[in-house]
Amino acid sequence: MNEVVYLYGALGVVLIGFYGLARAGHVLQQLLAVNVMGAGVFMLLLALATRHTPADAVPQALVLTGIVVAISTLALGLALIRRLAVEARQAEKRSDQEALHD
Amino acid sequence: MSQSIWPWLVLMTSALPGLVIFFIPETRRTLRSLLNVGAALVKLQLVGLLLLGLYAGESYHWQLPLLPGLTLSLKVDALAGLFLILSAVLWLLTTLYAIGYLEHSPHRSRFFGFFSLCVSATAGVAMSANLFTFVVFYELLTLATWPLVVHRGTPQALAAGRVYLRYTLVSGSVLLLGAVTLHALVGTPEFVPGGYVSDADVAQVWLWAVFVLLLIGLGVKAALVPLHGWLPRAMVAPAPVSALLHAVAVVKAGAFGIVRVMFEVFGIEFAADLGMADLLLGLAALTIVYGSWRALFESDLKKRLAFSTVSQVSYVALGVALAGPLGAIGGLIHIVHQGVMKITLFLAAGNYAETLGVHKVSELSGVGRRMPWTTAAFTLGALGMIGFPPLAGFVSKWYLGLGAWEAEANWVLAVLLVSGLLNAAYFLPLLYRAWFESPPAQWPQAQRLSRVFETHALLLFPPLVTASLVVLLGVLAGLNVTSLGWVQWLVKREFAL
Amino acid sequence: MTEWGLAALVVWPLLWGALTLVMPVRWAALPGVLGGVFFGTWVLTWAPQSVALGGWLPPLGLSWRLDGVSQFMIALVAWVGGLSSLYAWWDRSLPSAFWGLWLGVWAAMNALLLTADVFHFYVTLELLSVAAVALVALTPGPAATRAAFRYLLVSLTGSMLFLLGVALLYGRYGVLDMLLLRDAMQGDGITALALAVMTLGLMAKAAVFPLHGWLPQAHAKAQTVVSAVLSALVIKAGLYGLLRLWLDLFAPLTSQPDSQAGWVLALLGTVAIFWGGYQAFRTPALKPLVAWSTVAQVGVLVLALALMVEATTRDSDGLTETLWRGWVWLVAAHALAKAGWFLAAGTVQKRAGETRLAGLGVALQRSPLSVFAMALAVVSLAGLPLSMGFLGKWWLLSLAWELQAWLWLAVSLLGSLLTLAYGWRVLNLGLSTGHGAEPLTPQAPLQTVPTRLDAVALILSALSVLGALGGYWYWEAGA
Amino acid sequence: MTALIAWLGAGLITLGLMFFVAGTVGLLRFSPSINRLHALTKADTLGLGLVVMGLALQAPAVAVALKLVLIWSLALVSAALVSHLIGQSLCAQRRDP
Amino acid sequence: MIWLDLMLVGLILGLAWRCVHAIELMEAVVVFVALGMLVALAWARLQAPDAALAEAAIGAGLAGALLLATLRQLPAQAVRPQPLHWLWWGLWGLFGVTLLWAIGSILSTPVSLMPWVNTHLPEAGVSHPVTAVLLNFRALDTALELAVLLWAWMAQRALGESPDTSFHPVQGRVLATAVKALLPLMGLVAVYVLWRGSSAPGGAFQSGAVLAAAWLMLWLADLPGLDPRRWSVRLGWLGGVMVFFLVGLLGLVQGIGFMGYRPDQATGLILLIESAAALSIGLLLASMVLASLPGIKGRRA
Repeated sequence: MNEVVYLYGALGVVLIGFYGLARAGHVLQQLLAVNVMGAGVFMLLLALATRHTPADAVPQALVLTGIVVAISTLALGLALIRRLAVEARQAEKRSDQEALHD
Repeated sequence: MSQSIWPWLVLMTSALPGLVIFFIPETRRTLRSLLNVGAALVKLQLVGLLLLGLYAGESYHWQLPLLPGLTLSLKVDALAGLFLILSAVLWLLTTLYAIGYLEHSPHRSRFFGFFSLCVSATAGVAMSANLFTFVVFYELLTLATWPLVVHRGTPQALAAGRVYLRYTLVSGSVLLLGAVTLHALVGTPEFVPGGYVSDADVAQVWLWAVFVLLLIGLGVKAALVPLHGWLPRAMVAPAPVSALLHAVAVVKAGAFGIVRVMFEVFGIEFAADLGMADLLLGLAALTIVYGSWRALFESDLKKRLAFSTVSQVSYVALGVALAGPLGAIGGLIHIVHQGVMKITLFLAAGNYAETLGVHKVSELSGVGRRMPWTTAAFTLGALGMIGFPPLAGFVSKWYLGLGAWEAEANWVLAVLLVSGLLNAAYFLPLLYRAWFESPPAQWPQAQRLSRVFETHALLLFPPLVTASLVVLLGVLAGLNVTSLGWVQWLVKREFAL
Repeated sequence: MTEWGLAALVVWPLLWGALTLVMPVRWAALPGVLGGVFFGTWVLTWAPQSVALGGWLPPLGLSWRLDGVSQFMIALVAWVGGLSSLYAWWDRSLPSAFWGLWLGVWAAMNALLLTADVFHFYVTLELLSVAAVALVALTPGPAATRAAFRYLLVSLTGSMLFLLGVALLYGRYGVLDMLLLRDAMQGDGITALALAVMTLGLMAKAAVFPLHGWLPQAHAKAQTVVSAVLSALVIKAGLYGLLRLWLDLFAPLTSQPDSQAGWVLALLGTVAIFWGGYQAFRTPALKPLVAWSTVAQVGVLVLALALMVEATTRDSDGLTETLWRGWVWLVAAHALAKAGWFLAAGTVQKRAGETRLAGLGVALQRSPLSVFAMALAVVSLAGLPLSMGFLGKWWLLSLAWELQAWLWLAVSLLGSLLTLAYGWRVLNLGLSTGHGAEPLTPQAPLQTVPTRLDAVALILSALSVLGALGGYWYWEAGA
Repeated sequence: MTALIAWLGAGLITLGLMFFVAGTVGLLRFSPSINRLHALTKADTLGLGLVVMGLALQAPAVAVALKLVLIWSLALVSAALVSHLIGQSLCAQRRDP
Repeated sequence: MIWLDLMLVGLILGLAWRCVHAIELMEAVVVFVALGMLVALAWARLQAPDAALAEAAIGAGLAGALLLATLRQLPAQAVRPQPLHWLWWGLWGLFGVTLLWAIGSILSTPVSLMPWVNTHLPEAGVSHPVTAVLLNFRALDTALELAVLLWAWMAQRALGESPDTSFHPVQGRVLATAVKALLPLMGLVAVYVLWRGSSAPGGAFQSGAVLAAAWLMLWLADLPGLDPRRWSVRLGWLGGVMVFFLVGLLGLVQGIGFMGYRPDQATGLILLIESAAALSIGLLLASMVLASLPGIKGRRA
């Protein structure tokens, strides 16, 4: 019976993530929203696993794989965000210098 | 099916040199010219041999399957031979002419490369043994001629090229659609005299749809009214290109396609039964009159010639659409005769422009005195167009008239008559002006291109040769070896006489 | 023996790609690329087969399935990838980090094309995304970084939607193997929902309209060779996935006689053709033009897919030989032509030090090989004879004819004309001599770029044309 | 006896949780960061200790109880460490400008 | 217990909502990390201790470190939410309703692969079913997932980030002493978690996370640790993928098939793979975090 709670909860998390993705006002928040969505999908898989007793090991293994994949993509996304910030700073510096030279 | 390498060789004798020429540095003029002329001579020899073989009953067939049920198929038959020999002869002459014409202009390697590819595509169109192959080479022809049309790279040239592409590519798509439709209906077998759709169990409406699609696709290149708009605009191209476009390659590919479709896809009797021939006849008659009418009012020499082409090429379609052996002879023979005459006119016009800077009709006054040889050639071409006996044009018109008589289409006779009169009306004043009016004090842009001749030797001889052909093809029409004999033999097979 | 070969398809590029972290990069890249081409070619000689990995048969284990589609796609990756690698090898402006990432893309593509397991498909998609996004980000500058981030975001969202579909399928059927899933497939709501979300996810990755927004930037800003492999190959991963979903995995659902879902795909493809073509016609710079062309061409491929789906609803043979062969042929034509076009475009841009089309005139005229390459690419993309694209278009038109789908027939013809229209913009400039009679003068001195780069582009484009001669072998003898 | 131990355990856990609540409230309400640390460590040390004690009473075996105690001691060490680090960095921040 | 679950799910939903609705980035990040912890708790409730451990350590812990490190480098700027078109809301609602409606039927069909797993578990070399699936039945998934991690690191390097060895956070001797004391314990835990994975929840991922934490601690305490110029470290990055695939090829040599083990060698081989994988995961994750730091304006020694 418990899994029903998690099943619908998982869908809720997916939907919130999806909504957040569209709404997010910052790249970092977009990335977080995708990961929220991912958490929802993982929860769905795990909730489905509990229909079997003992819990189905296959979805659990899939989720473990998924977690590592998710952290990898998160790391890449964050690296891109950091570079965006660095490049924005450089551009600012350049335009400052140009302003000085003018 | 035994594979014959000859059709393939005919293609390659111009395609291969063309590809090589692309990579020849701009400054190596001699090498490029040698290669070009050499290739043209080899091709001429080859085609001549093939014609002899054909006459002796040989058949030349080369196939490459591309998809299941779809084969790239090349075959030299009598009709192909007619077009092949025309293109081979005129290619040689225009190449020589172009070498002289483009002496100092940039991008010559590119020009001659595409020039050769264009001839290969024409040869491919001639030898196509099924509709699919025809479509392939027909489109290739478009692609190979576009860079020639825009060769000068000026805004006008580019604009003309855009119009040219718009017309030809759209028509190419329509042709493709027609071919695919026919393929879906009856497959794509080889062309066969008498056609292959008549025994197929297909609703007439589909056949009509296919016919209209094919006619639109072919009509653009054949410059049938109202699909002719690109032709006068393409006049910005260099003279040898115009000559090739008008006399051999593009418009003839369209006209030739109409012949193939009428004779060997639908079969002329079947097409006549369904009324397709009548449609074509009407369009052709309209084009003939309209083209001549427009030519009357053009003040630019090359444009006047262009509208003349619009008119004259439709004689081919007219002859075919008459659906009788005599008309067919007239139409087919006009493929050759119009080519020879029109190229003479264009080359002569090119000479005027190149030597004297004369472009307008009004500037022609007294040009006959300054350039008598060129003007003589021009005169022969023009008289041929009007249909003076015993020049080549007369032979065509004679047979067309007989064909119309035979088909009891008296109004076609009237059309021919009107067109002849219009022809005279727009050519004779030119001739009068050239020979009998006094030359101006100064030509618009005179150049001394040769110490001996009135213009550069390479510019002078090709039109003289073609002009003499205009005479010979008319005078010697009774001999079996000329175009008339060949076409008679050909038509006998189509009509199973 | 072939199992060794199959393993090598994935392991070989992956290991050499990993080794670029510890070895001199090119020493690792060279064997990686050569081996990749070798195995990717060899694959054509193997018999179609299934391999249960680790000896565990599905549903417990993972399996690889080599069939005609995957065979030819793997070979396509090998050849386009190999030639692009040659370009990369000679391209001095390319950072060395390219090689490891590119070998990762290659391995991921091969694994994706082999797998017969929906979850494993997801993993390979992610590996592909990570490596491909990083490839885009190899270009310095905020524009490229932003494009890369957007690509990552769309790609991740696509993966998540795909994974959601996988979860739904597992919840419904308790298996992950594609063949078993297909056999168990029922036409209920949850299955349709799984199809919908997985399709959405893959459409995002394949830049199918209206989820194409990320592509023009990502492909235009990337390094030349990266643009080429992304447009030619990586996009195809998503499209291949769509083929598998619609014509294989969910075939029992999609081939229902009353199924109308295919028309949605057809509609999206149609809009993509026109919108992409229109944008390509309007955009002021060269590489974005080529990138928008990809959007349009993806539309063609999706339209073809839709017609194939429609064909399966009409007769019960399912994904027949002629169907998939025609589609893969179209894919190959596009991949070769697009790789050639991108490489040529990038080379010309390098030479000019300029991206706007208007400033490229001189560079174009000094790069005859590249212009020729672009011309051939346009010929093939537009389906002019005699090219691979032409045969592909012939097939597509015949298919549309058989289905009596007149609208789509007209669409694909108009799409070709649109392709010619934007292709003409570039070629016209290559033939132009400027305003009036004077030749164009370059704004800035041209950069020296080795001609062999143009040559590689030309080889690829030429293959997309000359490949037509192999049509019969592909369709008949190869069967 | 068991009932008594169970009640005792529950009581200890409840008490511990109350410390957690108090700590959390402190974390939210106290204003300079160093004071927040103070609240946090109370919760971590005392709250966790009580909870662990309560759980240990209910543990099925001595080994399990020992493990719980081990966890608690590790948490103690880490809490002390982290508090120290945060405090250090706060001091540094105050010095820097 | 249903109340506990309801409360947990409610909290998770609330935090997820908070995360995507946060006005400040800091808030979003903190809420996301908290969400990770709660999700881990939920998974423990869903009888998935492996996933819970991994999520707590990797999904919340290391992701939190990466997020905070990134956040420090971003200029302070307000989040400006995108206005959403009503059409979008319609599609979203449709998607949601369909999803919620369709999911109901799934519960009535309790299908799973557990019977197959149980049948073949004795041949798998490990007795913990999750580990059996990960390292044996679906070994290629795991191998490629290690590749994803490796390539993400490669991507980060391609973006120009690498652990900056010249950057030393000076944290004083308390930390150094404590780390020296704790390090053996962490090593022990890592090994224990790894070894335990063959029969109970645990395994390479969790062990790798512990190792990553240990390496980060070493660096924080300014003790000699990770130097990416060292060959051993570079090889360590690839070790997991390499060993995994080499063992996979061994299966081919032995005729079992790619990625297969002889049943009698399975235990040993899996342990070998897991050790290499744990080492790689630890090194990669630690490198990723360290490489993300240098942009921070910190104190340099």
